Amino acid sequence: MDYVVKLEAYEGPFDLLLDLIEQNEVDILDIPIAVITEQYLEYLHTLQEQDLAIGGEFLVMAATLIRIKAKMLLPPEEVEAEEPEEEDPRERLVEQLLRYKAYKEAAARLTERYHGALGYYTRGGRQSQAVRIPIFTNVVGDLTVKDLAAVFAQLMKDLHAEPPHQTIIQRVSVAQRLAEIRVCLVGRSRLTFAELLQERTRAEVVVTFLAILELIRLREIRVRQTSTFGYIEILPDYV
Amino acid sequence: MTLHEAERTIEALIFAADEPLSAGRLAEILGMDPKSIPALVERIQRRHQDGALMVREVGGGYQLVTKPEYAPWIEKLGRPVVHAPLSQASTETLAIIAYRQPVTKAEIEEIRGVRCDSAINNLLERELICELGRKDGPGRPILYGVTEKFLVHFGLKGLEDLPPLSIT
Amino acid sequence: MTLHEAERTIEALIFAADEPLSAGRLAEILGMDPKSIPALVERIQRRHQDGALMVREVGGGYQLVTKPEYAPWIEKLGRPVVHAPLSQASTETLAIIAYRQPVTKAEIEEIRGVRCDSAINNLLERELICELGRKDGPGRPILYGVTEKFLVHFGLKGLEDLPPLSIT
Repeated sequence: MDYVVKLEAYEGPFDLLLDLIEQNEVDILDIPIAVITEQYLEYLHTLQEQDLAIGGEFLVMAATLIRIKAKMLLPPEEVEAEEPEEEDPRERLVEQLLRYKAYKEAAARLTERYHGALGYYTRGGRQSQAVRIPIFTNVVGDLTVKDLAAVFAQLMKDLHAEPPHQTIIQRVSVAQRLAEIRVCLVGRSRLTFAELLQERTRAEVVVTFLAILELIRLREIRVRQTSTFGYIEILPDYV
Repeated sequence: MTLHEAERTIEALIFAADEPLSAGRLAEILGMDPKSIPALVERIQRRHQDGALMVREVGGGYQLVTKPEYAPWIEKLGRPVVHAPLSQASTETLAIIAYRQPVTKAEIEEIRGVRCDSAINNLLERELICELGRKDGPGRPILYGVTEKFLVHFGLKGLEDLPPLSIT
Repeated sequence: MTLHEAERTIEALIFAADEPLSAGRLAEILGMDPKSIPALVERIQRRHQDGALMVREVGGGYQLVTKPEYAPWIEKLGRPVVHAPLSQASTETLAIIAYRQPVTKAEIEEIRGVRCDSAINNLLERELICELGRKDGPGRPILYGVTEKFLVHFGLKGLEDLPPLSIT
């Protein structure tokens, strides 16, 4: 046995296979399946001897390796008769291994960045204040006392009118609401769902909700709710 | 370590520390004579003369803080800025409060025919209305009225300045 | 407000803020065009060239931090380590989410070849990932994505700042 069995847990069967491939110094695109399968099973036996639990996914992989090995031992004519499309039984496994390897390497680079980022210290003694009162830049807009008087007069008229005033549903299209939400998001790192629903009629709530779903689909926003019945936060997506 | 390096290291330390750092503590970390610290801090202070930060001596230690004139800006942090003008619901609620004050939420809702909780909250946040006390009677509901800020925004001397109504 | 004043105010704000401040947020507070912010930040950066601090662009925002060469000194303050190391399982899971988001647990497990429940829970608890909604299709599985905190902890300006993947 010219390879070293690591007793510390592998991250999974792909991790173990990659390690075996590396230790045997073989080409990942042309895996000597008989050798690797043998070593893989041997590793599982070692674990068993140590009375260590073997994850189900390791056993599934063992079965896969044995199946590939068997297929490769069959004479080519027979393989062709059975499954004419399949060129190399190892193909799918190699794809999976390469994909896993890419992410494993990405994870290693991320870890480096993580440690690198630790070198930058932010200001000490920060305690966040929980004050969240908005600053209104447009407290009354271009509303005048005359408007107020007119609004109040209209309300009084409606109140005394016969029959009682009808509800006029404001028609707001999803597209229009979508545009409004985009505007609300400019320069904001987050927005709450409640903020968007302030002073809205039932129909507008529905339209707002549809617009939010559409923005999620377009990947312009992400939505998060940290607790049940908690604030629903709307965050601009970075993609 | 050169004085130049020591000065920068002190800056980094007092920036990152959770509490003000005393000259003694700084000297201990840097392996220097505590007596040399004040002059180095003075150099940091001078370097920041043209910026927004300053070294403050507090509780026997040094701390990096923003200069006091930036306080109003920093207060705005954490406070979302809302550009939106008043909604129809808030405008109606405001009109009722202006003409009917002191008025309870139930009375406003009776006139508008819909609930006004969020409109009232919005007007309170905008500081256009305030609580005037409580009404006698069942449940002792809160009474609302307009604020000084309301008068200022609408250019009114007082409530008597509101345009008279054609119907009441 | 002059550019000089704006520059100092930005310095004060990014010093005082608890999180990185985006150009948009700074522009909103200052009532300026967001496009003018980067140049002002650049001026702050230059002013600090000779000091221990620097402006770091991270997670879509700006933050005032100590230059990395002072880290060994700051460690002596005994400030607790901000974030504990991540396990191999969590880092792999995080990498897959960062590069593939929005992504389901099943998709992550297919790539890693093992179950990821505890890694996902760990990452959710540390707020490095969040739920992005649900995927259409059978079972409507939860979709995961990375958070702003992820970008900050890994010193990334945005997802486009991720090192390229060897295959896709």
